[in-house]
Amino acid sequence: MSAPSREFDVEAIRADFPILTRMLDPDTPMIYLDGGATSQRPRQVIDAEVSYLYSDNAAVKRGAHRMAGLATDAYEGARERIAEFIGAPSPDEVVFTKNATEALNLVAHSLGSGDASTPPRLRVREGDEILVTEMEHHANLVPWQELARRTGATLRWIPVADDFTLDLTDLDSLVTERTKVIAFTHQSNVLGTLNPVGRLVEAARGVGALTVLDAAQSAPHMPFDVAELGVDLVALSGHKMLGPTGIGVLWGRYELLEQMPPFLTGGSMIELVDMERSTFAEPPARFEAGTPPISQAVGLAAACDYLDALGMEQIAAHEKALTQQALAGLAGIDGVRIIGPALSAERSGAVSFDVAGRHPHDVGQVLDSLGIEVRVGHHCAWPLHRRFGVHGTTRASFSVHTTAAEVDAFVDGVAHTIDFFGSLS
Amino acid sequence: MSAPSREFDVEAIRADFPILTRMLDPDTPMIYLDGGATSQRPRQVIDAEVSYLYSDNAAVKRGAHRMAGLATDAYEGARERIAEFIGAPSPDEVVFTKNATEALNLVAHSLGSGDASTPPRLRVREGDEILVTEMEHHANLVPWQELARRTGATLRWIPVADDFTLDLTDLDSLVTERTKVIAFTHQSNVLGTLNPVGRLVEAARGVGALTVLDAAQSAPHMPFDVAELGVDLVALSGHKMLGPTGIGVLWGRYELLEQMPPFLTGGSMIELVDMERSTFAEPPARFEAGTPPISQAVGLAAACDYLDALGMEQIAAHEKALTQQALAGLAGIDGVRIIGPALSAERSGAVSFDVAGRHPHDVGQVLDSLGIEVRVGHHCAWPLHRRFGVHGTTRASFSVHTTAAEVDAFVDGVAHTIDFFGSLS
Amino acid sequence: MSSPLSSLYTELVIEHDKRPLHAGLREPFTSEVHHVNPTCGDEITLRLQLTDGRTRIEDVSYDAVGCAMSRASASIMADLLIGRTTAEVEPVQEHFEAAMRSRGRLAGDEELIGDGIALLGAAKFPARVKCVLMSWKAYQAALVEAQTLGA
Amino acid sequence: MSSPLSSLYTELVIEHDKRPLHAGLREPFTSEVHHVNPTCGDEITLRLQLTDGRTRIEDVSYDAVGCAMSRASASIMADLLIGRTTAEVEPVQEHFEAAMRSRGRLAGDEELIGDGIALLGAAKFPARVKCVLMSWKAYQAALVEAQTLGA
Ligand SMILES: Cc1ncc(COP(=O)(O)O)c(C=O)c1O
Ligand SMILES: Cc1ncc(COP(=O)(O)O)c(C=O)c1O
Repeated sequence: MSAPSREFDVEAIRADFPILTRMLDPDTPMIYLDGGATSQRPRQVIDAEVSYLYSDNAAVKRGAHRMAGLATDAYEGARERIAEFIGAPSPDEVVFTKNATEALNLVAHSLGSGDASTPPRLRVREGDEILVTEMEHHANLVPWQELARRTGATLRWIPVADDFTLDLTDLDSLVTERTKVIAFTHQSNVLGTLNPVGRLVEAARGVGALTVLDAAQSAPHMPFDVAELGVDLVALSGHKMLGPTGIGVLWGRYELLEQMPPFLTGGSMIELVDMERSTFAEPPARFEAGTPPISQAVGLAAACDYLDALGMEQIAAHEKALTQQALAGLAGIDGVRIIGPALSAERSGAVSFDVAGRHPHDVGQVLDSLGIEVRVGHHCAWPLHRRFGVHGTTRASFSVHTTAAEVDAFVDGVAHTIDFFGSLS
Repeated sequence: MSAPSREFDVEAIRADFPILTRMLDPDTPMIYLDGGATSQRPRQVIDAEVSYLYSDNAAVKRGAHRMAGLATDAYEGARERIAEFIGAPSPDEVVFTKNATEALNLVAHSLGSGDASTPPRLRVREGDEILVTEMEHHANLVPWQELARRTGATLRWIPVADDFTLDLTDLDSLVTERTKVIAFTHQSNVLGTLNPVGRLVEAARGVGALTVLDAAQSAPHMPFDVAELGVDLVALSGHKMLGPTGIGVLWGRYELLEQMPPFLTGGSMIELVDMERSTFAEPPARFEAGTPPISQAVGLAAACDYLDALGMEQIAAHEKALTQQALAGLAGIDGVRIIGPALSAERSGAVSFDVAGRHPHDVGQVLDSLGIEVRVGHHCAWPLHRRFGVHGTTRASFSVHTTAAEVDAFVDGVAHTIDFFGSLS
Repeated sequence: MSSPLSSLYTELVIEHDKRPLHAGLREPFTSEVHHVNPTCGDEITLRLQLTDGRTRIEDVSYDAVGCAMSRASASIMADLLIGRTTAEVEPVQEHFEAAMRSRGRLAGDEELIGDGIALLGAAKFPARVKCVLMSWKAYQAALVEAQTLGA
Repeated sequence: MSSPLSSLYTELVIEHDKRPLHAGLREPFTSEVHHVNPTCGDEITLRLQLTDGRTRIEDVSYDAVGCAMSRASASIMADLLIGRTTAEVEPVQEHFEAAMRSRGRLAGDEELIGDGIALLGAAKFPARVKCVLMSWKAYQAALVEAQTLGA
């Protein structure tokens, strides 16, 4: 890991992101506050991918020629880099997927594969229970609904309290001897709430349930260490951590991965194949059917280098300061209701809000006219929005390259939006 | 579609592929004959991806801001371009996956989803039969084995005859009223054999079975039109057609996709979500859970532009000439046995062979020392190799940028390999 | 204020958004549909009442949750539809859809689409085209349902 | 011929490939394992016969299908193992594996690994390291099996 730089020089960082100089129209520079949906990529990430493609590109694993060796080194080197970034004890615990969604589907399908030789702990069956939370992104909800449907298991969920945190009052009755999996998000993509991982891990361990952590929104924004977290499986997306689209990560404890049946099947994940049946390779290969996202892995490793060079502590501090600024600013605007904890200490830099009487589409439209790119809608967390009686929210999310001036522009923009619609009445 | 250039100027084409000037060591230029595993990418493809990333990158579909609009246009524009390239009647029939392997898994899982509301034609159940061939790549074999295992259906296969073509003698008894799916490769990645699509489609139609075509090896090398082929579903890989890794395509007739249950679930593929259950969007969205490979779709569209500018007829003719040259050259070397049709008219530019008494690893090693990058092993078609009594083969595969001089060097290299091992005895 | 924004939130749009015409769900109705825009969660329930052998639109009633554009669109549409025959309405719908999808290239014929002209500012905002068209999609689905039910 | 190639196919390797020592499957045996390299389809069946309370390697017999490197490696390994105690062999295996995985940085101690030194040319060819180590992996698995069976 590179030593983090002492000071966080946002202007220097911005110079690494060519897209940030983009104008939306001749008078409107772009203010990108949608890193929560997908991050922009620094030149270093794109360059790493291009230089791999211009010098070492070949199919990995399957070839014996030198180019295949170079490509395999690049790909497996990326796996090592990512293992290091997330604190995985071994690169063999890092499985490359196409996004966080596939990583979560992989787990849900593997647990429901119906393979009779799988240990009971890793088989979800009729009568079993799967526990999620009411604040999950659809990616960590629908695959479990489908697993329940296919197997006859029951889906239960931890509700969200009025203070936007998990309501753990009934945790003891929600976690039972039948609970096979507790799947939850580390950090809500809407509320920004950071969930009490330790508490949930403890509850899971008490009944021998697996813990599956959706870290798509947390890992890019704070020091992140799977070993410290104590969970069993973790899902990540490359494109939310300054890396390419087309790549995600499933991390899992090796002793679990080793016993889990495969999900996608095909080339490079087999041991022996005959026409009637096949046996499967050890992890991580077992879970990587077909040609993997090779150049994307190289890009993701470069993103880890970039993040580590900035320092994850420093990134977290930077984004926290911006969040505080935004929360304070929005608190001063009449008609704005923050959907999420009011204190920056308890949350990340995804700030969602409701503007009284205004649909988020309309709010987003006015902000967009000012060059402020924020996300609107249910952010793939529909049940959570229902919970708070809103059809959608407007969300700003802050990144390494976000400046205090941009946050000011955003807060002013929200005030302006309200004025704009007021003036039309 | 751009008008194809009149003449096929390989030297001009080579100038588009920066990697081709790579030296493997100071005296050894690289001769890349492994496009069958993964193709190299022309500058135009990489530039398209980079320029998207530097100017329009954002999350697709979910956002209302202008950047999201630009990104969505780029992504959906790529879908249209690919639909055009493969002759799909509508872009809504083009589903982006991570590779051909996922596309095939998607079909196998969807057919086995167990959703009771799916029409019987699209549900594989106990007692049903799935028909494949003995020459399938593991990607079009293992997912069907697994579907059979999960559902209790039976897997059957069309054998390969001594002349390296499908043995259709018993086709009438292999295709029965119980056959739900016939899945087969368009072009074998080992033999080069082109399969009789029309004949198999006819047999399938006779019993109402679906046809699934693995076109990973054909679409990049010849004029390809899904409407003309008459099959129901087609799988493709971006990285085998001068495009990026991390992207593949499933094409399917809309009226089938419309009735097929989803496979991967999560964001962007839903219609309505509540905690207990969800309903799903129309295709193609239904099959694209999570953030898709956006920049990769842009790159793949650029690859289609590049291929069409060269002209698919011209590419096929170019590669056929090289294949003929290679077959003739190898035929003159004692101890070399071609595993595939001897005539270039019946096959593509994937030329696999066995060198008597020599393991393909050793053959490939000597060729690699000459800079000739060929693939060795079972090429993910293990049963096919068993069929011909070999543990593995050595395979050269030709691409748009391959020159006659490279094919000469390859043939000389094989002769040299035999001499080399002879001299050691 | 930048001009594209005012081309979107025209006075007419704001007026229809605030005081939507024919809003609410009424009886009797020949068919009812419920449509959702999965990207933003917007919803419309629409009821269609046909008479004269299912050729004349006697009533369109609806309950729409959505942005200003989608609510205004439902209001304008209902007003355009009520009292006409389904055949008369066909070219209106076709022209309106074509203009909405033209990205601003088609100006739109006020004779045909009436107040609908006020919605065409959205044609330049691809993400908003869906908002505007949702009510029309719902009408189309309700019409198909009404006519197949009657068959 | 380029020199890395001759560093790979040394005379000793060619000799062991052509006339492998201790090849074939023999009885009696304490344990038998079957290993496959899924990338190339190479296979080895290996039998291990232990005596003296399962501490001494009395015989290693095998049937190996593979490239010259993997066949030579099985031959050299069997010759190194037979007649020694499992404890004596441990440092041999460790050193050999370390040298093979060193990408050529570790020269290898001929005292310890004998003819194994002739295989170290493969250390510079990452794709071939697996070929060379397959027989050792099989030995290791057979040892574990023999010792747990006995427990
Ligand atoms: C015939 C055939 N089918 C399927 C595949 C799988 O493609 P991918 O690895 O891109 O999923 C390949 C490539 O290896 C192939 O040659
Ligand atoms: C909390 C959370 N989980 C999962 C996902 C899914 O990530 P992806 O779309 O990359 O699969 C997202 C992003 O949309 C997210 O915010």
